[in-house]
Parts: sequence; structure tokens; C-alpha cells
Amino acid sequence: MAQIFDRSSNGLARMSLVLTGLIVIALGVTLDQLQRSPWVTRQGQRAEQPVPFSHKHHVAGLGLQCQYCHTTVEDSSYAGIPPTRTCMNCHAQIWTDAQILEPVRQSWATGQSIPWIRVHDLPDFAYFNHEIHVNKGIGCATCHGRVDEMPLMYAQNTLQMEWCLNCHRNPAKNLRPTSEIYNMAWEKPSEDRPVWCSVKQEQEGIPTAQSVDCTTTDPTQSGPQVAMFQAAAEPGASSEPGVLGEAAPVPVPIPASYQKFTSQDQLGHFLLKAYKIRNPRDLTSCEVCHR
Amino acid sequence: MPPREGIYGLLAEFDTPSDLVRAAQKSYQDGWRRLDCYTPYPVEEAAEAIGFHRNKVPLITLIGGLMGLTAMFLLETWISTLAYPINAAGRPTYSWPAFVVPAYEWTILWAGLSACYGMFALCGLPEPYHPLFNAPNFRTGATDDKFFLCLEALDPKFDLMETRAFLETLEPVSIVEVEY
Amino acid sequence: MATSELKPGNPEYERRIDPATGEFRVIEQGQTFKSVTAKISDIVLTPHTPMGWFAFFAVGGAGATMLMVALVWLFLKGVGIWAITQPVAWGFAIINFVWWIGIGHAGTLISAILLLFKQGWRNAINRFAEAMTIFAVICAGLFPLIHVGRPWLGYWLFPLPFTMTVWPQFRSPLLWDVFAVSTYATISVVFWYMGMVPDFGTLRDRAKHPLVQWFYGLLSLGWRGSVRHWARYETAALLLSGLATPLVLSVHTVISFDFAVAVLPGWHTTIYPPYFVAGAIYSGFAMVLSLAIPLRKFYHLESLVTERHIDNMGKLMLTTGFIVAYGYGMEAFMAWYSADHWEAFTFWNRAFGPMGWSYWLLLTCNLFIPLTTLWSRKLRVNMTYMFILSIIVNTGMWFERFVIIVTSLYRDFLPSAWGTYRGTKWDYMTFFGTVGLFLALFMLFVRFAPMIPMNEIKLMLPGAKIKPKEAAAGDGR
Amino acid sequence: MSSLMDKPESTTSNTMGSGVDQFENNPQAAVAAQDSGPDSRQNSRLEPVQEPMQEPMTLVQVREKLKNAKGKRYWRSVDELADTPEFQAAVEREFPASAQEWVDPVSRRGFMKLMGASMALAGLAGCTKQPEETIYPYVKAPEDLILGRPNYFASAHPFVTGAIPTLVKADSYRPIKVDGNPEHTYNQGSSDVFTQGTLLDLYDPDRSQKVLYDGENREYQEFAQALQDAVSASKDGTGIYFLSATITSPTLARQWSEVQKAYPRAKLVQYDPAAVGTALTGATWTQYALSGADVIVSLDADFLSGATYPGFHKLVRDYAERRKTPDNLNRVYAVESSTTTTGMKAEHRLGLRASEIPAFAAALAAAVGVAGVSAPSYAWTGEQQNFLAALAKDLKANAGKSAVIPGLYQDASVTALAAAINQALGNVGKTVLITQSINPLPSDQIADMKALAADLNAGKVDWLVMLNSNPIYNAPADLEFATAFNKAKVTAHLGLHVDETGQISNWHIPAAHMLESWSDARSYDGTISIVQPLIDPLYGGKSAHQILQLLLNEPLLSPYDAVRETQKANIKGDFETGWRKALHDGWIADTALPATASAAAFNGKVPTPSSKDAIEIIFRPDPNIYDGRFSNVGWLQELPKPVISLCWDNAAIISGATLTKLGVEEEDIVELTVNGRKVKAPVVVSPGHPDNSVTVYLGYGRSYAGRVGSGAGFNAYLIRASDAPFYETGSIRKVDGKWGVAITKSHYQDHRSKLFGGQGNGNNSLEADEALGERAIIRYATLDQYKADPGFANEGFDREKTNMSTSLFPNWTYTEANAWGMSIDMASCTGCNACIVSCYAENNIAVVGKQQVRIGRDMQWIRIDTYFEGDLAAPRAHFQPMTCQQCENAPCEEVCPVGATVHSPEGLNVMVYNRCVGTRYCSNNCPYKVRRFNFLLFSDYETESLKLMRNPDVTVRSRGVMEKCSYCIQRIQAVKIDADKDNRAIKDGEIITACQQACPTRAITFGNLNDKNSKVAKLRANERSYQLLADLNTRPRTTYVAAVINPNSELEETPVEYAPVKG
Repeated sequence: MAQIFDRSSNGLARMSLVLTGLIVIALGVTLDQLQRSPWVTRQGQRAEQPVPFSHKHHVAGLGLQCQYCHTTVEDSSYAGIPPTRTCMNCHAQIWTDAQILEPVRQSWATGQSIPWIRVHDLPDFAYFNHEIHVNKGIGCATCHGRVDEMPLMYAQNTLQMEWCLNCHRNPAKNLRPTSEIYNMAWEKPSEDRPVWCSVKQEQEGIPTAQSVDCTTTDPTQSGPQVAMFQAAAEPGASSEPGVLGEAAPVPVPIPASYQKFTSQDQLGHFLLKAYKIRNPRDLTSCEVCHR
Repeated sequence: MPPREGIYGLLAEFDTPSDLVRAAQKSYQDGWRRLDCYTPYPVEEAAEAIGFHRNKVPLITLIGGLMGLTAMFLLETWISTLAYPINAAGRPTYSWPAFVVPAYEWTILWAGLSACYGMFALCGLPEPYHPLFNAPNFRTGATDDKFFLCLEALDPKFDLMETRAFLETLEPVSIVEVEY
Repeated sequence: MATSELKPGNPEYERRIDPATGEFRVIEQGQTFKSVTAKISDIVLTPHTPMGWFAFFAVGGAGATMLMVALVWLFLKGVGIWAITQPVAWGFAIINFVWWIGIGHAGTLISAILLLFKQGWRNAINRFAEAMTIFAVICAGLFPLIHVGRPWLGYWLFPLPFTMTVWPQFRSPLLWDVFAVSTYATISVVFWYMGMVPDFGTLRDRAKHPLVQWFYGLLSLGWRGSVRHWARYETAALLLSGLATPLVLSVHTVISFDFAVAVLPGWHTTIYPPYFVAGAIYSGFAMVLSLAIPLRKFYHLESLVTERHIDNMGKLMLTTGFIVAYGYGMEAFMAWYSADHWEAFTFWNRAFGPMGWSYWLLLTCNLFIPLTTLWSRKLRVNMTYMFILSIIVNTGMWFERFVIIVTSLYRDFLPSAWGTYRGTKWDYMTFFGTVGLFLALFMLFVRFAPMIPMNEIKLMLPGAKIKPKEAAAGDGR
Repeated sequence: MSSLMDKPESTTSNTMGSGVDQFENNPQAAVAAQDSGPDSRQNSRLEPVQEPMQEPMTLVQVREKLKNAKGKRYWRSVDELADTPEFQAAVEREFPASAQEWVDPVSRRGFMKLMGASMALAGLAGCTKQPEETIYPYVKAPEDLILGRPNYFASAHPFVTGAIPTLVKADSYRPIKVDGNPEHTYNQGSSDVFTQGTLLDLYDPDRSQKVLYDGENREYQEFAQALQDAVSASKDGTGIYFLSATITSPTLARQWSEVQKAYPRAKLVQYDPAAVGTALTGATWTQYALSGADVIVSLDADFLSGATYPGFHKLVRDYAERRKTPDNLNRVYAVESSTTTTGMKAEHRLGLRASEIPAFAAALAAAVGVAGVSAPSYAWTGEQQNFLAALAKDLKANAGKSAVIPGLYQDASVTALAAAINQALGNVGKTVLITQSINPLPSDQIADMKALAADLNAGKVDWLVMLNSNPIYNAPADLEFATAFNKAKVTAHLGLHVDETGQISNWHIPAAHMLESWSDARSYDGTISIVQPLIDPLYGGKSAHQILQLLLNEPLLSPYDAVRETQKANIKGDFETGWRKALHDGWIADTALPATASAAAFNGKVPTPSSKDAIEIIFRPDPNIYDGRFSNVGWLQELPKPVISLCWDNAAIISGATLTKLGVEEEDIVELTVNGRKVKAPVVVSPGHPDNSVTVYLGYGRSYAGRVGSGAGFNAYLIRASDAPFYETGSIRKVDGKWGVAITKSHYQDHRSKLFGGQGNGNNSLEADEALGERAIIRYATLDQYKADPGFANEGFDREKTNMSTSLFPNWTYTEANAWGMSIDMASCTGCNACIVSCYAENNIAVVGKQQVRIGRDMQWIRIDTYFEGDLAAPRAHFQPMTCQQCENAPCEEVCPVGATVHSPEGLNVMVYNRCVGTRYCSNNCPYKVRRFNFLLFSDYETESLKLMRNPDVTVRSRGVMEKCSYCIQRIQAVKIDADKDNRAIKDGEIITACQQACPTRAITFGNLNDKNSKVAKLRANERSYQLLADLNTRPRTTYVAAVINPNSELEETPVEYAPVKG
């Protein structure tokens, strides 16, 4: 009786077993990478917008304040997308016949919205709230990246749950003085870039943002330019009851006991207390983001 | 490895397990070590006869089982106490009694798999090609009702004529040379 | 036919009865290595499939198709097409799941536990019992997947690194199920396949057609019956049965935890683990009988699967049946003895509530009929009776799960939340669909794999005895 | 958006005390959790009314549009495209016949659902990409809008029983919640099922959307022209008839009086099927101040169950205030012909057949010594005599401290007698106050209706203009209105729907919803509230004001100006400031009506009761859909009616004895016959219903209500005659067939012997015996028992409190943060259901439909458990609001394999919908069975108008997901964020749950248990507080305050013995 299989088949048989194992592993790794890949998250992708609006030009170039357009970022969950009128404030005078602005003028004329493509798009079951973040020392750039360096807007981060938890589990590493919220160029303190902070007697009903003030220039020399927190100063920034009530007292810059910080870790933990940030157990509880 | 040339060994065929066992005992006493018996069902006496007493399968199984146990229990503990500690039903995050069950199952799973794969690995299976299949009478009987004793060429005592003569003394039904 | 008709002296008697014990022989006289090989492997290797096979396969196939239809609709519309509701949020799906898993148990029990107890008679039936186990587990495993509201998220039950960084909740018995059932399925398959490797070798060597040779050649992994291999093989088999035994006990224990861990009166009881395991084995043997009796007739295997097997299984059913009965008794007793109002009411409601009929049906099928009749050896070896009984018991066991799940749920703590339950056509289609699937798979197995382990049978033949030289002359093979 | 945005009147309620108005908002919250459809917020801007109509596109263009869309994108395009007016125009032109199925979202919907499902399957959720979403920003943003924060507008819900002042929550100017006005003295923030339901009524996708003339589209101007021509042609208004629902608006009344001046022969007929012939249409108006009443007698008055009774909110609140503490309990006697929560809550209830009640009233009057009234000779049973005697005695003992309240749907003599008794007892001026009617144009509606029918038949009617009325459906049967109707030369119908009348009228004009138009109305005490619109009319609807105005000299004067015109008279001081204050506060200060008129004198006529074995048929407006006007409001259709827990249908409600007497079973169909008029109805048994009488609810059997209301129930108007609108003797017989009804609570008779814990007699309800027995789910005591043993609620076997040391595990502590908890007062709750509807609106709960409810799949997060204690022939009911108990050791959490329901640090049992895979194990393991599962795709993702309505702070749950009460976690989170922002603690009462907000009896209290001074903490410390199923050690955060009742010792029946189980 003859052999059914050729000599080589022994090798093949064992090889195929090994290969199967490898393929399974490879598949697993691929899927794991895929779920985090820009293909899924749209991270870093520049959407086809009706108007190629450049944050770089408007922020870095013209030095527009974030809130000039995103007006409600401090008072509402929703930062706000500027109405066409905001564009027309300037573009009624300048670039009045630029081709790329046609959609804007269209919108202004017809009363139809400019249909922007949503770049930072959370799932509908995730409830993100801008006001609390900016009021508690999370800067725009922390999530949105260096918008002032983005000719076309794209998502700097994945906005996936693991990314959110990353900070909710340890907010200290991203906290900054609320005076620096809109500072795109803000960098973590270091030996050569220290930060000085002081807490004035913080009292019930006065937003923590106001009882803390920080400066990047040594307050011991030259009177500190104390950075002010916009929301509090603006009268009627929020028309809601309870919120600050009548406009809160504008703190006077007294060179109080300033503390010097040379590392994000120190600063973070200081602000953690100063801003009364809830502990990670609270911040990672489901109802914080899902309702 | 390059395919070897020449003779694999001499294959003696027997009708009854008893004959085979006796033949095997004789060969072993005669000093043969590179030899093997082939039977349609497990004949422990034959294995004993050619001096195959214990194997490593139990050890492999034990190791596998322990790995399964520790792997799952650690995973559970890490997940529930470190990765995302959550208050579920007011139970402690480290609810070890609950962790026992999956750990227990994985112990069995890994042990079982190691037992099976270990066994095949030790046997060098899969091995669809084997010189013995060249023997004309092997496949007709070895898995049916015939009993074979094979003295292999690799054994220092092996010499075609002498070995054949030696086998004759065991009163086999037949003797055939097996080519590689 | 019953033993009484066999008089000592007549060849029939000699062939089938063991003079030593007067019991039926495990293997009828006159079987040789060759005859065994031929009988079993020819069923597989014969080129012409019997018409009957096609008939059964067609029935099974039809059922499987019906299952597919039901599943497609289920995925399109949602589990709402079933009767499940508030408060009975688990229905047929879980009933079927527990029922199928239970059936699976007998296979493992026969191949593992009886092996440990050195019950030689198991050899003839363990192979297809194991096959039964695997197909039953396949049918069972289907249900946990399809019964969830969002099946496409089922993979969340496994501890994998998703971007949510959220993990399974290990206190949930459902999660324990995931591990128990998957382990059970894997080990059963491994055990089953390993057992078949040598027999695949036999098939390889007997096959005529090169393709068939090649096919079984692959499956046999090149098995050549070296006694060294046999030795390791035996050890592995022994170890596996040693592992499968605690496994099979744990699986239904874990499934009973699904209920025992819950707070629901009628579920929250410590008797469940033993009671479930016994019930599982009980129904399992019933299913083995429902398969074995037609098979031995159809393929003329009476010489290998003898009355002895049926008889023994009958006895085992009697035993497990009584353990189950003890379980039922305990429930009633505790309802009274615990003086716990919840228990008392639940028991009253099971027996006398609007769904009391199911409770009495289950008692009839599981206790009254079998436990009274199985005492009689006459009936135990009466194939027709045993076949019908096996069907009855399986029905009864299905209703046991119905009673446990539905009648505990539909009236629980808050009377205001009481409801009721009646299965929809989709429920029935899914259930009978899995029965069809099971049948189809089993027919495939019968056709393409050796349904009786040849090597283990041969081991028991007189020819396998090792005798000193002188006696050796002319021993019958 | 709403034209409001640039009107100064729109005011955020920043001076209002309540904290409920601080919400954050997620721009896309209202979209599917699973497969996200188009964004709701943006759609809200793209209402058809705003869309400038463009050239209809050709089908070629359509194909163009779809060409480069593939897969899911493709289907979404079809959906979006199909909603554009151009497309609809195109389709209508190409193939008019099949236009509907393309344009009608409903028929598209079924298909889209399947698509959605298969999509979900196709992409294994986790790995699917979200579809690209578009942002439609404003072109010119309104000044006072902060996207993501709601605005609040004070308004009122005009209703025939008196307007309910409301505070409406608007998200970017879409009204998304209607609640009571917390500052208004009348309802103090509470509301009722109707008021809550008006929200869905506004967004009802079946509202009429086009002006129609004989079925063809027309412009409103054409109608206006036609009407004006006709009127001016008629010179003095001859042949011009207006048929209106009862006029509640002073402005409308003023406009009518001006019309009368201009056209003296024009006629106005008011007709409200639920008000006809009742005190509501009379010249006088009786108010009750129950806070001062120790003894309250209801003569068939259902003043505790809903806004069907005038002053409900105040009456029930005053009633409940006197129940909360045992030291100052009032006592209620109810004599009633049907089963209502009033009777069920009453200490003593006497079920009488409707026609016996006038006699009983007379007898009572005589007994308390009302001059000139003699007790009619009637064979009262012994029980009835005892009741009468004891009642009279008690009343006399409490002269001046009691109130006798007559039923609306009773013979006029009852009202008069009640007034007489109050007079005699000196209650008037103390607990009873009589003013002139708050409805500006009282009239004898029956007579007017008869006259109108006559004029129609006489062919005198040239123009019949119907304002928000539907006579074809609900006119008295004996008037044969449909035939008379056709004799009118021109008929015009103003209505929210193209209803039965709209169908056959020449003209149909879509009406503006009360949330879309300006008006005014008086509440219970006569205080005027301004009804101000929250949003531009979605479908260009018109209000009655505009119609009447057409006849006046400045025909285009807007309702806004008309209302200002009227109120100039009422607003003191500088008008503009007064007006703005009125709009802001929600009412015009001191416009309450003075106690002038005295009650209509009793004319001595008391109708004699019908013979005891004659069958009486009682007509009542439906507690949920009233006279049928709310037929198409799914929330109200699915709402279990008080006491009988029936939904989606009305029925012939009879007593158990009558059931046996007739030899029928529940769900059998019977034929009710009154004076030869017949109607078929399913039978439903109500415990305690008087024998030989049948209660039928009006408002069902609509044929053109819409997708929800059409075909539900039977039309009781068909047997309701003008001369007997309340009750009439008739006959009842079984006919073939069954009609399955949806009843949400089972009630089995308890046939168990004492051995098995039953009562031996089969008279009790099994559920109640269990609940009041060892399960100790309902715990209450009589005043005497309470005095003897104040701790009764937590004493004795099976009533022990949670023992914190029983657990094997170390206890989780919730001391550092807030620990939310709820307390529910069993004494106060009257089961009026307002909480349920409020929850619907707040939490985007889906309506599932009758068939699903029948098999037990209703999705209500809060339900009112009803237990009937004692003999089902004369039970006492206990109402128990049941919702997630937020157990600290939650059984549901332990068994969830994916951790979709877990515990928050504040002790809440949070449910994460998007993590749920739907094993339903949690529901099985929930002892309270308060979890709700989306067995099918219950939420509607396609209907655009409903998307506008959704609360953007709450995820819309998709198929296969478990959901449950969350203590309104979205409100908690909103307040927490604001508090953190301001660096302050959360004030007690700052967070109000939706159910608490709606509750007229303040039975529900929510707050922080760690704050020892919070209301809820105090209540929890109350000796009468108990936890449900505490013996399971679930440690619920919700506790119940056991009721103490105040029975009259002379009438006290022997309390039921609950024998413990003897195994």
C-alpha cells in the first residue's frame, strides 16, 4: 500500500498549526488598533467645510478671542457656533467679494444657515459640558489642540471614552489657572517657566475661579498683572438664577502669599484643591457623562 | 531535516497481542532499544515490554491548569480593583468568592487543552507521512486486527540479516523491510 | 425482547446472556477484531447512504431552516417578537438554554465519570453520547447569544481592551456562564476529537477512494498505533476525564447560580446546584436513550449496544430521578419549614396558581411515570417503552425549567407587578428549530464519523486477553 | 424661530425661586443612542413654516441628488430628501396617487425601522463610525438665548374647569415641558395629566396642517374673504352661527360682544360635551377652602382625581395638607355612583346608583336640618341609613368646619342641596365661597344646542363656524346633528385636527395650539392669566380670536393686541410695566373674583330614584382624554385610568355582582341600549362599583382622531341624549365576541384558605391580601391605632427596619458626598397620575401601544400601584407610587454582566443605556419590578415633530436596552454643575424630580439625606416612614410614609385579619 501523503506533508501539517495561531493573534491586534484608528475616530481628519475657515488666521493672525465666536462656552454646556452675523461683522467690510466667502454672503442673504460639518462629534449618549470644564481650569487647547495652528479645523484627540477617563482619573495633570484657559500657547510650568498662585479667602458662593489668582511673572518683583477671569467680571454673563447672583466682587490684586510652582504636578495638585475639583471616584461615575 | 535514505527498520507482524508482547519482551531483553510496537488498540503490556513506563503528559497538564488559574484570577482582581473599580450592588470591589468561578473554569480549560495538545506534541503528531506506511501489510492491519513489532535501523544492533534471523525466532506471521 | 423468553441452552441465550451473572452481555458473543472494525467503519465508508438517513436529515434540515427564519426576524425586529415581558423577562430562550445544556451532561458523564469508575459497558455508547453533548451545547450556546436585546454587542461579555476601558462585571452569574459554557464546549470537543483520532486512522486505512483516505488521513493526524502513543493517549484520556468530571458538575452548578444567586423566591435556594446537576444527567440519559434505541435498530448494532446498556441507563435514570424528586420534595419542605412567606407563597402559587398545570405536568413526566415503572427490569429492557419514556422525561425536564423560570417570575414580590406569560409562534419556531439543528448535526456525525469507538470495543473482546504461550494456541478471534 | 425672541415679554424666570430652571443641554441628546438620525436641535430651526418654498424639483433632479449616495448614507438621503417640500411637490406632480406613501413619514417609518435594525447588525456597533453630522448655526442669533440652557415662560392652560397656570420650559424656543406655575397661588407648581399632555398635543404629527376647502388646499385669506363677504352680505349677521367650545377667554368674550354689537342677529352657541348641563356653565361658581374643613362630604364629586373637577389642584392640595400629619386629620365621606379615587381615598364610602344620590342629598339635607327640605320616602338599606345618620351627626358636629361638595355630573338639585347644606351649616364664607362664574359667557348649552339643531333643520343657517368644537362626534345623539349639519349652506371648522367635523365641513382651518397663540383665561379663583405662545404656529394655525376678529373693524388685529386690549381694563397702574409683570409672573394681580353672588336656591324638586333593579348608565368624561380632545395624545391613551388601571380603551364598567348577574366575563362585549340607541362595549369590573349601574367614559370611539386615537374604544356619545347627559336608565345584554382590553394591574380574587394565608372567603383581592398581609407593602393605621402605637409602621414580624449589620460585606458609606433620597407620602397620594405623564415628558419615554401594554410592556418609569383592601364589593384602595427605589444594595447591579447598571458615589442606581446589552437579568432580579425594557424599537426616530419635543438632556433609548427611573439624574447633574461653578452647596429643594414637580398633593419629596435639615431627611426620620421589602436588605433610598386614616368610630367596620402563613 502506498503512502497517502508526501514526505513534505509532515512539515506542512505542523507549520499550518503554528500559522493558524499566528493569524488569530494578528487579527486580534488589528481589530484592537482599528477601533482606535482615525478611520473610526476621524482624528486629525479635515472635513470638507462649506467655507475653508482658518482658525490659524483668525486666532494667531488676527488675535481673535475664542469667545468672540464661541460665546457661551463659559455659561453653557454648548460652546456655540457663531451665527452668520458674527462673520458679517467684519466681512461686510473686508473680503466682501472673496469667492470663498460666497456661502457666508449667501447665508446672510437667504437666511439659510451655513451647513458646517461637525468636527468634534461626541456620540449622542455622551453629555459633555463646556462650562464646568473651562470654569475649573481645563484649557481649550487641552482637548482641541493648538487651534491657532490649524489652518483647517480637525480633531486633535480621539474623543473616545478612554481618552476622557484619562483625565477624569487624574485631572491634576491637565489643570491650569483659569486665567490661562484661552491661552493657546500655555505650557506646563517648569523650572525656567514657573507659575505663582495665591488663594484669597475663598468663600461660599464666590466661584473658585475668582478666589484663586495666578501669574507667570514673579509677583515679588513688579506688581503682578493679575489675570482676571472673564465670566465673573462680565455682568450678566449668565442670566440664570443662582449663578453668581449679582456680579461678584472684582478681586483686587494684593501680592498675597504667592506660592511658586515649577512643575505641572505641583500646580495641578494645588489647583485640584483650590478649584475644589471632585475626586476621581465622582468624576468617573457613569452618570457624569451618560444620562 | 533531509529525507533519510535506505531502510527504516524491519517490521514483524503477529496475529495476537500475546505473541506481540512476548516478541517485544524478547527483543528488549535481547538489548534492542530502538524498537516499537503497533497495535489497533492500547496494549499496555507491550509498552511495558519495550520499557516505556511513564510519560510527561500529567506534568504538562498540571502546569497548564495552574497557568489558567492564576491568569484568570489575576485578571479578575486587576479589572475589579484597579482597572475600573465600580460599586456594584454595594459589594466590595475585591469580591474574591465571585472570582473563584471563572478562575475554576479556566483552570480546567487550560489543563484540558494542554493535556490534549501536549499528548499530540509528545507523540510528534501530526505526522501524516511515516515510513511504516510504506510497508505493504502495515495499513491493512495495524489499525484493524494485526499486531506489529518494528526493530528500527537506527538501533546500533541493527543488521539486516541478523535482525531478520532474530525476528524469525519470534515466529511472526511475516517480516518485511520498511523503506524510508 | 425480554430475557424470560431465552432458555439456557438455546444459542440465542448463549450469545446474549453472560452465564456468570445471568445479565445481558455487554458485547454479544462471537465478535472479533475484524467484525467490529467492519461493522462500525462500513457504516461510514459505505458509498450508498441509506434512504432512512436522508429522511431524518431532511427533517433536521427543515427544522434548522425554520430556526434560521426565526433568527433573521428576531434580529430585524428584536426580542420583542418573543413572549417575554414584564415581569417575565426570561422565557423560552433561557428555558431552552438550560434544557439543552442539561442534555449535554449525560455525554460527558458517560465518557468521563463512567470511565473513571471503569464501567466497561460505557465504551459502546460514549462516542455518540459525546457527539450528543457537543451538538446539545451548540444548540444551548445559541440562546444566550440571541436572547440579549442587542446581540451585536455580545462581545462586551468578554474581558477585552475596548476603547471604553469598561470591563465585564465578574459578580454576575451570567458572566460565569460565559466561562463555564465556553470551557465546557471546548473541552467536550477536544475530548471527543481525541477519542476519534485512532478510529479515523482505521477509517483512513480501510477507505478505498483516495479522497476519503486523504480526508480521514488528515483527521487521524497520521495515527499509527504505536504503543508509546497509546500509552500517552491513555494518560491524556484519563486526565481529561478527571478534568471533565468536575467540569460537568460545575457547569450546571454555575447555571443553577443564574437562579440561586438571584433574590427571587423560587430561585434563591441552596438546593439548586445538586438538583440541577442531577436533573441534567437525568434528562441527558433520556436523550441518549432517545438516540441509542433508534440507532441500534437502524444500523443493526444490537450486538454492540445491547439490552445491557439500555438496562444500565434505565437504572441510572432511576437514581438521578430520585435525586431530582428529592429536590422537588425539598422545595416543598422548605416552603413550609422555613416559615418564609415568600417561599410559602411561591410554592402555593406554583402548585395552585394560574400556571399550576405546568407544575403537575412536570411531576407526572419526571416522577410519577418514570420512578414507578423503571423498577421493572422487564420494562427497562423493553425498547419501545424506554424510547417513549425517554421522550416523556425530556418533556418533563423542559417543563421543570419552565416552572422554575416562569412561575417564579410571573408572581414575585410586589403583587402590583404580577403578570402572565404565553409563548408566541416565534418562541416555538426557535425551540423546535434547535431540535432540528441538533438532529441534522447528529445525522451528519453518524454518517461521517465512527459512532462507536472501535479501539475501546476491541479492548473488551476476549481476543484482547494476553495469555501465556501454551494457552495461546487457537484462541478464538 | 419663534417670533417671540425679539419680543420683550419673553422672560427667563430668573427671579423664580425654584431651581428647576437650570439645565445644561446636549445639542444632540434627542437623537438615537444606537443609530443616530438627523439632529433634533437643528431640525427645530427648519420648520416648514420657515422654509422658503422653492421650485419643485423634477424626478431627474431627485435621482441626481441620490446618485452619489450609497449604503446607509443613501437611505438617510431618501429620508432627508423626502422631507423637503420640493421633493413632495415633485412626487405629487409625478404620481399623485402614490404620493402619500412616499411623503407620509409613517409608512416610510416601518421600512426605515427594519433598515435601522439591519444597519445596527451590519456594523458591530463598537466598530462602526458615526455618520457625519452637520451644524446649522443661526444666521442672526437671538439676544436672550444661551444655546444649551432652557428658557422658562409663564403661561396658562385654558380649560373648561378653570385655567391651570403653567410655567413652560423651552429649549432654544421649543417648548419641551409644561408644568404648573410654582408662584401662582392656585396650583403652586402642580399640574395634572391634561396640562402635561398638552405638550404632546402640540407636537402631534397628525395635527391638521393646511387650510382646506372641500378637501382641497386653500389659503387662509380666501376663507377670511369668504367669511367677511358672507357676514357683510348678511348685514345684521342673520344666518351667521358660531359653535364654540365653552369660552374661557375674557378676550374672546369681549370680541364676541363686539361682534354682537356689529351683527346683533349673529348667534353664538357654546357646547362642551363634558361641561354641558353642569355647574361649569352656570352663572355661579363655588370654591372650597378645604384647609379649614374637618369633615368633607362628596356627593358624587370626584374632586381628588384630576382636573375634570374645577379647582382640583387647590382642593387636592388642601386635602393632602390635612393628611400629612396625624394631629390635624380631616375626614372624607364619599357618596358616589361610580368608582373614583375620591371615593377610594375616603374614610367612608357609600356606593349609590346615580339616581339615588339626589334623594340621598335631600335626605341628608333634611337630616342636618335644612329648612324647607323633607327627606323623600325611599327604602334605604340599613347600611345606607347608618351612613346617613352618622354623616349627618358628624356634619352637625362640625358646622362651619365642613364642606359638602356636589358632583358635576349630577342633577341640579344635588348642587342646590349641597349649597343649601353648606348654607345651613354656616360653611359659606368659611370653607365655601360662591362667586360669579369664571367662564365669561355662561349659557344653557343644551338649550342653545337644541336651538341650533332646529335652526339648521329649518335651513336658517347660512354659515356655521365651529371654533375648536367637534359636534359631529360629540353632539347629543337625539339631535341627529349630522343630518342637521348638512342643511347649513356653508360650514367652517377651526380645529387642531381634521376631525369628524373637519372631515365633512366645507372649510377647515388648522387651529393654533394654546402653546402657539396668545389668549387669556381665568383660573379657579378667577385670577386672570395670560396665555402666551412659546413658538410660532408649527402649521400656520389660527386661533379663535383671529376668526372672530375677522368680523370686526380691524380684522387683522393680532390676538396679542386683542389680549392687551382686553387686559387694559384689569391691569392697574402703568400698563406696560403691569403687562410685563403679568407675563413674567403668569397672572394679573388681584383679578380674583369677589364673593358676590349667592348659590342658586333649591327649587324643592328632587328626582325620584329609578327602580332598584333597573340598569343605570352613567356618562363621565374620560379621566385621561377628557371629552375626546386628547384622543391622539399617546401619553394619555397609555395612562392607566385611576382605580381600574384601564388604558387605550373605555369600557362598560360594572360591579362584580352585576357581572355575575349578567352572566358575562371581563372583556366580553355587551350591548348598551338607551331609548333604542345602541352601542357595543367591552365589560370591565371595577371593585366597589354600585350594582345595576354601568359607568361609561366619553371621548373614545373616534374615527378621525389620528394615528393614536382613531379606533380606540367605543363612542358613548351615541347613546347620550340631550335630556339626560349624566345618567339614564337603559339595558345591557351580552353579545358575541370579546374585546381585549389593556389593564395594567392584575386583580385576582383570593380563594386561598386561611392555611395558605388567604381570607377563606373569595371576596378579597389576592394582591391586596398579600400586600397588606405579611408582605407589609402597604402599612397604615387608624387614628386610634396610631395613638396607641405611633411606631406601628416599623414594628412586628416582617416589618423590621433595615439592619446595617446584616450584610456579610463591609457597608459602602455615602457620607462624604450627597446622598439622594426620596420620600413618598402614602396618605397624600390620590393616584391622579400627573407624575406619570410628567415623567413621560421629562424622560422621553416611549409610547408602546395597546397590544404591547396588554402583554405587560408599558414603559412608564413610575406607576401607581393600586390595592383594594377588604371585600371587593366595597373596598378601600391604597395608592402607592412605585418607581426605582435606588437600593443601596441593588440586586439588579449584582447580576449585570457588563456593569451597565452600577452605583454612583451619591448612592444612585445609575443605568447606562449605551452599555446595556439587554440580558434583562436586572429586571428579573429587581424585587420592585420597576425596570422597563425596549423589547422592540419603541422610540420613534422618524417623526420630525416628536424630535422637537424631546428633552435634549435625556438619551432616547433604542431597541434592546433596559431603562428605569433615574431620580431625574439630568436635573441632579445640571444643578451640581451650577453649584460647583458657584462654589456653593446645593440648596434643599433646588433639585426637583419631574414627578415631584407635577404632584398636586406634594406626596413626593426629594433631597439630600446627608443634609439633616433637608425635608427628605426629616421625613425619613419620621416614625411612620418605612422601606419596602426591607427584609431583603436592599436598602432602598425611597421610603414611604405610612398613612393614618381618621374613620368615624360609628361607621368603623371590623378590620380584616391577616393570618400568618401556617405553611
